[in-house]
Amino acid sequence: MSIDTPTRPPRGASPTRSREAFAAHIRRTVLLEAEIAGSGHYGPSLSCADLLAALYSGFLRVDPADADRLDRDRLVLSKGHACSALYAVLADLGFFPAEELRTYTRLGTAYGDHPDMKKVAGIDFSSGALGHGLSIAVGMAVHARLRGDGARTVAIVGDGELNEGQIWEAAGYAGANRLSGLLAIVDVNTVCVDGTTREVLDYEPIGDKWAAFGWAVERIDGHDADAIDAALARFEARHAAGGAPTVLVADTVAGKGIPAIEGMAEWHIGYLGGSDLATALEQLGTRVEEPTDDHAAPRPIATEEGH
Amino acid sequence: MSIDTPTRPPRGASPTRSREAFAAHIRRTVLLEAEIAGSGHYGPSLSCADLLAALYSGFLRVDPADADRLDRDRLVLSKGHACSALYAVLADLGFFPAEELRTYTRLGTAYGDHPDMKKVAGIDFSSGALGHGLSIAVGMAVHARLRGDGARTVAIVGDGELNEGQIWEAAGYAGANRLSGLLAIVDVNTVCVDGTTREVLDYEPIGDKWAAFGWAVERIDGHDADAIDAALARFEARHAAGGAPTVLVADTVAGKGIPAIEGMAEWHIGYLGGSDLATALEQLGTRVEEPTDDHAAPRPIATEEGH
Amino acid sequence: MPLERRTTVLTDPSSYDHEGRAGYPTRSIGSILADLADEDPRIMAGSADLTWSTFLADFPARHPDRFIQAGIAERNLLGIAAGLASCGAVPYMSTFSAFASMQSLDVIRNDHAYTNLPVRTIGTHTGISMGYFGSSHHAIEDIGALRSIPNLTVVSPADLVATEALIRGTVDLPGPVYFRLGRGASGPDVYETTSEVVFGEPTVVRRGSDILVVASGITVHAARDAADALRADGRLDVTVVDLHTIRPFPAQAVADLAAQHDAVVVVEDHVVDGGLGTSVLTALADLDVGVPAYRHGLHDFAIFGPPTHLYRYYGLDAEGIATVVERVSDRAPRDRTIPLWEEADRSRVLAEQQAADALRKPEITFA
Amino acid sequence: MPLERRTTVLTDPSSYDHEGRAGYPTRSIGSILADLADEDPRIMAGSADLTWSTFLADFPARHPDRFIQAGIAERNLLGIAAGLASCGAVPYMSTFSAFASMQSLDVIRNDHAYTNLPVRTIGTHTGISMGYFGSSHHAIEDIGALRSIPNLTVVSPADLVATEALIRGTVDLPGPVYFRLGRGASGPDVYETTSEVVFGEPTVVRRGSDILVVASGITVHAARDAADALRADGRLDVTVVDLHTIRPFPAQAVADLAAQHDAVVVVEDHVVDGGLGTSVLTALADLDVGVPAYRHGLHDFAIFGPPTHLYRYYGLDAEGIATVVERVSDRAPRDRTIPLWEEADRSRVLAEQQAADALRKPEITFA
Ligand SMILES: Cc1ncc(C[n+]2csc(CCOP(=O)(O)OP(=O)(O)O)c2C)c(N)n1
Ligand SMILES: Cc1ncc(C[n+]2csc(CCOP(=O)(O)OP(=O)(O)O)c2C)c(N)n1
Ligand SMILES: [Mg+2]
Ligand SMILES: [Mg+2]
Repeated sequence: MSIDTPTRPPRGASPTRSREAFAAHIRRTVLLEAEIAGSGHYGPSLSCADLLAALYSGFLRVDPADADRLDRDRLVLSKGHACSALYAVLADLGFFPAEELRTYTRLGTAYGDHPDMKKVAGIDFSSGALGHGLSIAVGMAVHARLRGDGARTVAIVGDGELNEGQIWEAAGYAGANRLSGLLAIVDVNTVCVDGTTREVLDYEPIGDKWAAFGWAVERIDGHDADAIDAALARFEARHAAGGAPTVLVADTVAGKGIPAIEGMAEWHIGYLGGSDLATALEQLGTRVEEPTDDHAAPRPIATEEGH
Repeated sequence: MSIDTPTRPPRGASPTRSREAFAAHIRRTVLLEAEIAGSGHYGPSLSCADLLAALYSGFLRVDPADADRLDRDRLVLSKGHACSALYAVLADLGFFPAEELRTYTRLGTAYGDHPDMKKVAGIDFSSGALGHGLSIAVGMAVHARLRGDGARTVAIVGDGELNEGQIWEAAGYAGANRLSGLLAIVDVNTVCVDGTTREVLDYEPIGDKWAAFGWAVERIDGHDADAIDAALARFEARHAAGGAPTVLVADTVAGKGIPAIEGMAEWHIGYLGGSDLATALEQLGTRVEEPTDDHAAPRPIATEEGH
Repeated sequence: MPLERRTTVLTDPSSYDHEGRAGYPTRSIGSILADLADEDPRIMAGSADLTWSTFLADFPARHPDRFIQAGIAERNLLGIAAGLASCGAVPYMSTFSAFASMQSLDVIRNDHAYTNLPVRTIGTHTGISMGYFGSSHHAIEDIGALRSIPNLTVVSPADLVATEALIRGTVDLPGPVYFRLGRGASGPDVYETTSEVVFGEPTVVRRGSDILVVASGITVHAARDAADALRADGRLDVTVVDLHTIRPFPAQAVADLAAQHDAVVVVEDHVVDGGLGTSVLTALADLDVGVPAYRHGLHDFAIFGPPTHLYRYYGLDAEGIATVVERVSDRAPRDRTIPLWEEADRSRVLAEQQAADALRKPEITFA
Repeated sequence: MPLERRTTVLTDPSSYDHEGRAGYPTRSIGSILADLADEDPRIMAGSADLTWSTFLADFPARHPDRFIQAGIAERNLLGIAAGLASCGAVPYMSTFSAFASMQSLDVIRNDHAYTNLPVRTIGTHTGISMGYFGSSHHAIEDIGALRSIPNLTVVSPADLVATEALIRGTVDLPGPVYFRLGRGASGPDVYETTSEVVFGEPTVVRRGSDILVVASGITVHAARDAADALRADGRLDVTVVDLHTIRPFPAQAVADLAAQHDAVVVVEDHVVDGGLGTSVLTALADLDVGVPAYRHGLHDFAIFGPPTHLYRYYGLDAEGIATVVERVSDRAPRDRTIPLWEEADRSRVLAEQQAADALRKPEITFA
């Protein structure tokens, strides 16, 4: 296939902060976006914050200055309702000015409660209806393999989302076609909307399902930065060798970082107002550091006054 | 749930012939139906003939004289394109006069190339679009469990059909809800339409997939009457104990019984005319016995003159 | 599925969680169906991980063994329903309309409609009522998707009273029914008693003589308010009819009503191609009624915003509807492909709202 | 996917297998697309285990690495297409229309249309052309299902020449296109050169003055033959227009044509609610053209039978269309909800055919 292949981004774009501060910043931004909207997908956005922090701390080769370049790595947030966390990441990397998030969910905004690739730079595909994203990612991974530029494709899916049959259609295709450049990450926060995933529809053992569909499976702690990085490195090695696609079955906690709501399906959507927001920001704030120096323009971190 | 539960059929209805003759009769009828239509789904109908013969030789508790009774066992032929084999079975059991099959596929017929529950007695659900049948069967099995009359539900799916995600939605539900009264049979004839299932989309190891979705898995020879009967008996025992749903992963041969077409995806649909039909009928005929005596009204077997 | 939801240690009165603390309506589709199930052993219900969001939660609380929790698998939910119905059950399966209609259309078509089984699909949060959840959650093509399927009944209740009336009015239909519901319990009321809504017959909500406004579901209350405003100001005398039964379409009744007016305006929370207005136009054409009919609805995927803002933006609130009705009366353009709610109207609403938004919560900075 | 298929040891000349011995057309959608792919590196193709049945097999033979074999997983096929298109590819994905449209409607809607990506979905074997395969394979609601989706282009070529013209005419559209194809290579020809079919513009196939017959796809050749028969007998002078571009609907062109005739008859291999005629009626209403328009199509799920028998049964062959056009001209009933192809017509065809069938193959007995 004759496709122009520009030289690829030498390294992944990086956040303006240390890893820990980056994750805390994502969480803080999620809370502030919810404050704008008067409502937020706290549980699902906070459970995947550390996964997003890992992916966008140099692993994904993306270029905020040239967001649409063909040979970039791609992320499909199939559980699109967690996009407030992804917006935080993309803003920090410089895909768009963070202040645009003031319009989050407001009339005419580009930043809805599900991500839109036509409106927001850095969003690789629009999502919102669960179950679609892995198929999209398969298409991207097939294209990357055709181009031969080594670009990787990541899809983040929810554990409840695994109930959708289309996930297994895509998993079956990727397994049978040995799409080594495809990485699926299952955010196993053990809840969906109606309750815990165990109560609603128990899909454990999750790893066995993926293995039976021909994937290389790793089960990791989805909040442990080192564990995530190590798993990403092993995926990279597997991709270089060519072989099965990889899935990270990541154990996480819904609402991670806000003790009052952790692990609760009730906080799929909700609102932390006034004093509750203040408490939550404080709990995060204790862990927020100043921006690291390895970026030209360190930007101020949101302060807590006023909440 | 307060549902009238009549006394259940004391035993399954039986064919008019010995088991071997029954299977041969099914195959013969498939060929004759194709002769009426000028076209037939030979491969997929012949691969499941022995499975159908086993199910309808006393295992399934159905009543041709009262086809719609609530407490009957049910069969969903999810791979509905094999219905010419099922019509042969139902006619032999007395659900409708065999001579009605002369209208197969002709204008205004009840007997199309996919089965229609509203038109044909003994068809428990209409099918034709692949991937739907297991969900239907789950609904029937849930209802049977609610009624508590012990009725069993069987779904026959194709090996290529496993590509459809809805199969795994249904499998996930049945596994998580431990629908012990549900039996899935996968007709692993190793072909679909475009080629072998391995070429098109390799879904082996099939058993591992079902096991990972919470099913009790048995892999059997789908042409070995004793093996099928033994597996059905073990399913029955499992159902009595309560537990996981059962899947029989049945290794079969497409077009089984007609050497010229065995194992060929090319014979998903085709037509055996004139001398080829005669040869095929002869090959089956060598194995066709006279009806057994344990039925009141033995019916003549189709003769070969004229083909 | 446990009905008890945990409550959180929260201190601020403005905080709420998904359903627990936000409060849950005492009367809802779940309690309507649970009441029905008390009387009728055929009734079952189910959802695809949206039991709370679609206001069904009272059902599993009261009839746990007659409830199907399918997880996030809409096609399987509706397939299971078909299997249940083939055994004599009358299952009511609920999810958001976007997932009930478009994602599972062939299940409805093959397994409910072709088989003509009494499955009831409840699609909630129709049209643009999901607001800033965005296009994946907007169900603005569902009537179009469903309209061609033989045997399928489609009803669109304007409020909870109408929902109860239409559930009870269709419970014994032998074939499938699709309920197109707005946001569930949260819309303004239109009716006081269920006797006001009879399946199959359009309900005249306001009686006038100048212009006939046809609405359905979530737009009925706004159409009524528009009529009241136009009448109060002495501007126009408008009839409002609630076309809650969309299929089978009551063509003769609509044609008769239309013939008594100067023009028809169809208000729809749906794209105009394939929506309610399409049925109205074809009915008038088929029955040779020469009254001009205007379709006022969506023409493209919607933008994002809070639901009430979106309805205002698209002229689907009372003010917008009143404006469009007046324009029909004033201009009566012969080319009715041109929308009467214009780009300029939308820009005005957007500018006003953005100006208001700019003043909100100045303390929040994202950098 | 291997293009070579094994041939069987058969002796009778009437025997055929699925594709191998039945022969495969030299020109097909597969070769049209393979030619296009020779010129245009963006072109890809794929199928869901129906590569042969949808006449796509030349594509994988000539461009194996640009072909997606998805297995029997239509939703995934169309989802993959969206991912490919987001990377710059222009993928053409084929399966039967019943599975492309209804089973995957939300994939088309969310992942192709909302994102406005250049995915092309090819739905073959539309309407009742699958005959005795039965309702699961009849695609008689697909236009209705697709009609409301913003950004989506829908075209319906009448033959292979039109298919090539419309593929090439839409190849550079930035958004998604749905091709509604008949049985593939097997229909009678309508056109000689691709220049006769221009995307977006209806093609006048026969020019007359009395009645305008509107057709699309598989019904065009029959409408043309009906017009020729009516003219040859001196009965009526009929215009036949091929509305190959269904969306965006060429409303003004249709209105202009209609205005030159006494009546319009829309012939469609689709249920009338939501089909082509729905677009014609709304266009005439919106543009204030008072010419009466009749819809001649299906009103329910179809019965089973060989395709040609079915078209005759439903009055969708040349003879049936001619009959309906004459009835319009003679009776011109003002209530156009009453079908002009009547129960009595269908019973007559059925009785004739069943009488003929009774004489077939007397040697076969099933007992
Ligand atoms: C097809 C579809 N069905 C239902 C929904 C509504 N919905 C949004 S999030 C959600 C729960 C998701 O659970 P899970 O996949 O575990 O993700 P989490 O929120 O836990 O991250 C549901 C049912 C949807 N967005 N799409
Ligand atoms: C949803 C759907 N997609 C495609 C088809 C067309 N089709 C009919 S049979 C078949 C192949 C089935 O293969 P398999 O499941 O292995 O069954 P077999 O014919 O081998 O018994 C296909 C693709 C269909 N009927 N339904
Ligand atoms: Mg979860
Ligand atoms: Mg097979």
